[in-house]
Amino acid sequence: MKVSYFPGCTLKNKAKDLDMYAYKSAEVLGITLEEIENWQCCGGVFTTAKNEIATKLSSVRALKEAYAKEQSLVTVCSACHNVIKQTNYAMQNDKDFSDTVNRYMAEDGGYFGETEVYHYLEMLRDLVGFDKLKEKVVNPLAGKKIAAYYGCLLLRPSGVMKMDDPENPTIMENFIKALGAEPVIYAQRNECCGGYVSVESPELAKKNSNAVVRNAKAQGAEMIITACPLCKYNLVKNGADIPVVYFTELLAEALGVKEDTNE
Amino acid sequence: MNNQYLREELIRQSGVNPKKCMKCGKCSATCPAYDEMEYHPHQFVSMVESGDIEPLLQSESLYKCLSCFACIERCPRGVEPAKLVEAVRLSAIRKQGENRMTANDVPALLDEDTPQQLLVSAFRKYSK
Amino acid sequence: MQRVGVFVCWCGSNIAGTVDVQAVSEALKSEPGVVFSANYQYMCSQAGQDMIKEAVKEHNLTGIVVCSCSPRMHEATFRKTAAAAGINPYMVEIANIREQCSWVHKDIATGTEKAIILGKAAIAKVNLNTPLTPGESPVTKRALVIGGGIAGIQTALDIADAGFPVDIVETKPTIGGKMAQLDKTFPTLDCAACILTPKMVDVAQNEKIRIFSYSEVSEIKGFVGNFDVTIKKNARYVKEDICTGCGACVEKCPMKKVPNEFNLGMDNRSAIYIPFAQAVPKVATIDPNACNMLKNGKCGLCARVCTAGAIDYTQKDEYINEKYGAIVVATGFNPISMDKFDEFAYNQSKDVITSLEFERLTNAAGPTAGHLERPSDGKSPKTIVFVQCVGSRCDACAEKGKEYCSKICCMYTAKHAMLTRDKYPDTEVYVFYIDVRTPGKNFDEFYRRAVEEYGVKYVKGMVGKVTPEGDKLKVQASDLIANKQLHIDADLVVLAAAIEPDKSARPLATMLTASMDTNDFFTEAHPKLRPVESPTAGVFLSGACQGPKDIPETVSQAGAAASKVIGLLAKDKLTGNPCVAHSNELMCNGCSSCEKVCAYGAITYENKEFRMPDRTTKIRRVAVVNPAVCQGCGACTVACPSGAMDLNGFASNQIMAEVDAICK
Amino acid sequence: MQVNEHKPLIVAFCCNWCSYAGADLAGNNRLNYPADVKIIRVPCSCRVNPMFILRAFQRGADGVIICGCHPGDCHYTSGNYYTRRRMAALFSMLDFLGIEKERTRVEWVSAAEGAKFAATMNDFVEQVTALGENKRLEDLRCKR
Repeated sequence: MKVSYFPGCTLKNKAKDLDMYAYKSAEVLGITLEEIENWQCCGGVFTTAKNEIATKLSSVRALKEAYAKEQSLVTVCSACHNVIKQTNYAMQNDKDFSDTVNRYMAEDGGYFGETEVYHYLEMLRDLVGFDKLKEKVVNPLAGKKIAAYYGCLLLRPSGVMKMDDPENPTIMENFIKALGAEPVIYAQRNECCGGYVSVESPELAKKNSNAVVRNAKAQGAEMIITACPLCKYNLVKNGADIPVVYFTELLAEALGVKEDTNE
Repeated sequence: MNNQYLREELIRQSGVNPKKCMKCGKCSATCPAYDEMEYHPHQFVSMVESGDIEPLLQSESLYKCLSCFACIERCPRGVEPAKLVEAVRLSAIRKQGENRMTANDVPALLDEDTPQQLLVSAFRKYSK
Repeated sequence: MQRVGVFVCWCGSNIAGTVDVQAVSEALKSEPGVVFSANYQYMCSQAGQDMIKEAVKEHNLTGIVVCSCSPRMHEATFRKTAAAAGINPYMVEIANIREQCSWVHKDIATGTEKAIILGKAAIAKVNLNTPLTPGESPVTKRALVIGGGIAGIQTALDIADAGFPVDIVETKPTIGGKMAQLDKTFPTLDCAACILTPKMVDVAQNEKIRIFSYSEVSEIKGFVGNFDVTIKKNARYVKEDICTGCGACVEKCPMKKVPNEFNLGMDNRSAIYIPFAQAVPKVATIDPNACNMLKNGKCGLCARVCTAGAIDYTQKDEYINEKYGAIVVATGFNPISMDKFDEFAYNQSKDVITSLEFERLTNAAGPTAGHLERPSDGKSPKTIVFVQCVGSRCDACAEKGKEYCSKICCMYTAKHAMLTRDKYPDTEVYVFYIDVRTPGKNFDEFYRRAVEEYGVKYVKGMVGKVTPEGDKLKVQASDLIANKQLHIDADLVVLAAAIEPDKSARPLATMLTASMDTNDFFTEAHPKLRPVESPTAGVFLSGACQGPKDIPETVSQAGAAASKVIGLLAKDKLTGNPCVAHSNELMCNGCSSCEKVCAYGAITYENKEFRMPDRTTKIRRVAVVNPAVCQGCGACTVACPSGAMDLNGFASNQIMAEVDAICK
Repeated sequence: MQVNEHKPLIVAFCCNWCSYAGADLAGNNRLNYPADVKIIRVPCSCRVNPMFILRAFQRGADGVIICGCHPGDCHYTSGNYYTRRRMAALFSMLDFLGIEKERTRVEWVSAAEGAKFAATMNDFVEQVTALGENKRLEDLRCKR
């Protein structure tokens, strides 16, 4: 199966691991990620104001390209996923917004949110299936206690993201189980790490990140996985004393396609 | 500044109906940036509704909201306070020369691991 | 042709002031069918009514038109007059020339002109009136109460007290309902069991009452006075009439790891069980999903220890048919699921519990024998946080909660907080509230006592997040008065979960053709004046199935429902409203259009033999209206594509005649 | 009949439980509305057959209004919902035939809304008067 793929800015720079392992693992699972040509940065955060148009156009372009290829659009980074899915939702449901955007783009045919947007995790769950993933695992991570860190972007707003229950999510936990490890449930998993406010108030980010790590550890976690480069940055920078890794890295390890050499 | 006009503009642009608020305070209870804020999420809702917007425009609280959407998700009345905070922030930074963050500020923020996402997001939130 | 008499009332000057009554009665004299026309000062007075009676005799009248006040005022009066004069009461029509003419128009010319037109319309209608006789149907003098909680118990006892037999159908193995699970009751703090269990015993001992426990209603047919109900008695694998409730089987049963529903899963029961010591009927029940003997035929221990020989592994579900005159719905409520509110970590920590679970934790017959212990480690909690309005008062579009106020939570939380502080004074107790709602006798005093005498810390604000960490529950909340965010390390968090109608209510409403609101609460016939009757005749509402209620309210409603039932059962025959629909079977093509719009299920179909012109016979499906069930709205008459359906008293040709008379 | 001042003829169907009682209340409170309105009592607004309305227009009515209980308050639970749907279809068909939409109306008036009843009637009469005489569906044989 082929899907369109939107990597986003960070995955081509500071989070190359997240990107590389996503590619490799997808191949093993029979999915080819076709990178959107000339993709532009999603903007990092979705501006909720109804009259903010221009900053959302890059997402619309990516969505349109996937639509033209009749493919679903897959993202890995939580932020890209959040922005693109919210933009797509607005294109579907906010007529003023979609009309303005379509006029602005002034290309043939309007776009009204037809493309299906999947987060990589959703792709694993809904397109691959965790059962099938389990079959493909060659290095089961047995006995490892892993805490899934959702942060804020993956699940909320739940009415738009429609990924999982926003307060009691199971998708990453089931992912961890499929890899043979043991998920650790902890309440702070869907609380914010401090996000972009770390440029403004590093101490706020520190407080939040520490609360997340402390809670995960208290519930027995030996490792935290995340889908978001900013989450990883905040947790690590603020002194996480257990490993914080991208979920794709863990996936690649379990599927046996992780290379030991650091590129 | 005509408060009534600004109030309506904020409500229109955020899509939030502050009248739905039943003043339970769950938004402020769930806010992870609460202690950093001078005005808290529930105050944004009630102050916008009453047209008392000027103090909000001046407040540092605008730049402390994480846009984590916890208040939006957990509000029992579907009020969506974070969207209102965003609308007020945009009214503040959309004014000429009122960008909170400029490109000149960036080098000082960088460290070896700073993800691009951080800068992009901060720029989106703190400047036009 | 009718012989119509017209009687124009002056109503003192009320009508005569703006309408020339003399001119009206003169003008109407020449209308078709009119043989007599007169006017009088007060038609409704004895003299006025006598005048009508005399005219009927003298002129041999077959129809009467009274031009007077609204029919809502005196239609009944003049119908009685007609009956007294020996003509069918439904041969009377009223022209409303007071409320809808003289009182709203200013000058005599317009008023008179309009009054004449209204009079003509009434005459045109009465010319087409036919005598109607209200149907009668017998009343089965037995009532069915669905649900055996305090509402059902009270209703059944009151009905039985009046001498009518009552059956209670309860899905659980015992009656008692939610109240049996409670510890104390507000605001007097009586022990729930102490006031409920005697009533349960009364039910068991009352000769007029039969209890169908572990049973459900599977089919309801018929109508007011004549319901035909099928009750499904689920197999409990124990012969009810033989079991003595000694409990030997329960003790010996090797399968002891079944979550105990009565204690909300906080401890275990055996596969054969009696829900609690005071259960009524006190009979054991085998849980077929847990019993080894029923699952794979290996065990049979209970049968061996039962000296009475009551165990019967081959028992089958049994269906019982019974006729009832009235049905009372008392299906009650349940707390909503906390799955969608996991910001409070209900699914993450055993120490986050609902208020009903808290009741069991503090109940002497509960899993901890009444000692307040944390479910996780059995330690006694030192800091308890109560959260109000969890799932109540949510926005309508938020799918997870309920839009309404659950009404009972403020009071039971005050009770829990107060009792905790009373029994364990060194415990810190917080209550987070949005509003404290205490309208009820001695309710606010009770809440204030919790604050002032017992030192419960009431905080205006909500809890936003509960984080279980180590053996603590980190509670993050807002204090709106202090404008602060609070961080409390709690040992126990108690959620006042919203309540919702029992899941069995919706299918039951369909069977009863009783209406429900969007929240699945039963709707009452009138929210103020008929609060215990459902709009469906013969169906009554008792307790929380109609809306959130506390015990005193439930008991009063239960009594009110019972008195309505008694009033119905005391009659030997029911007189119907004759203004009901009827189908002309020659025109009916059996298309079912009418049945679909009937809100009462009054229309059925039967196959009937018709003679064809060529002398053959043909069987056709035709609609039949049950006049005892039809309420006479007329929806079917318009839905009928062939014009077979018509409505007595408001027939199509009558309304058409009125239209013609007005437009002439 | 005066030539220049056309008095419209309005037929109002009122349900027995809400709107007819609302009309009575308007009377009790002496709230004036034009005598052009003639009320026909029906058990429920859903009893109003489209035929009655066609008949009224055919016989020279200038406007027809149907009043029922508010949605959700129907004495018969759901009757007014049928009215709402049936009349929406009928009125647009009538509009197509040339009976302007302004000549037809469905209004919800409760038993407590005497003032609303009077206000509605005043408004409706004014609206129909403005349109002038209805000739479109009028059967010449029924000419007044």
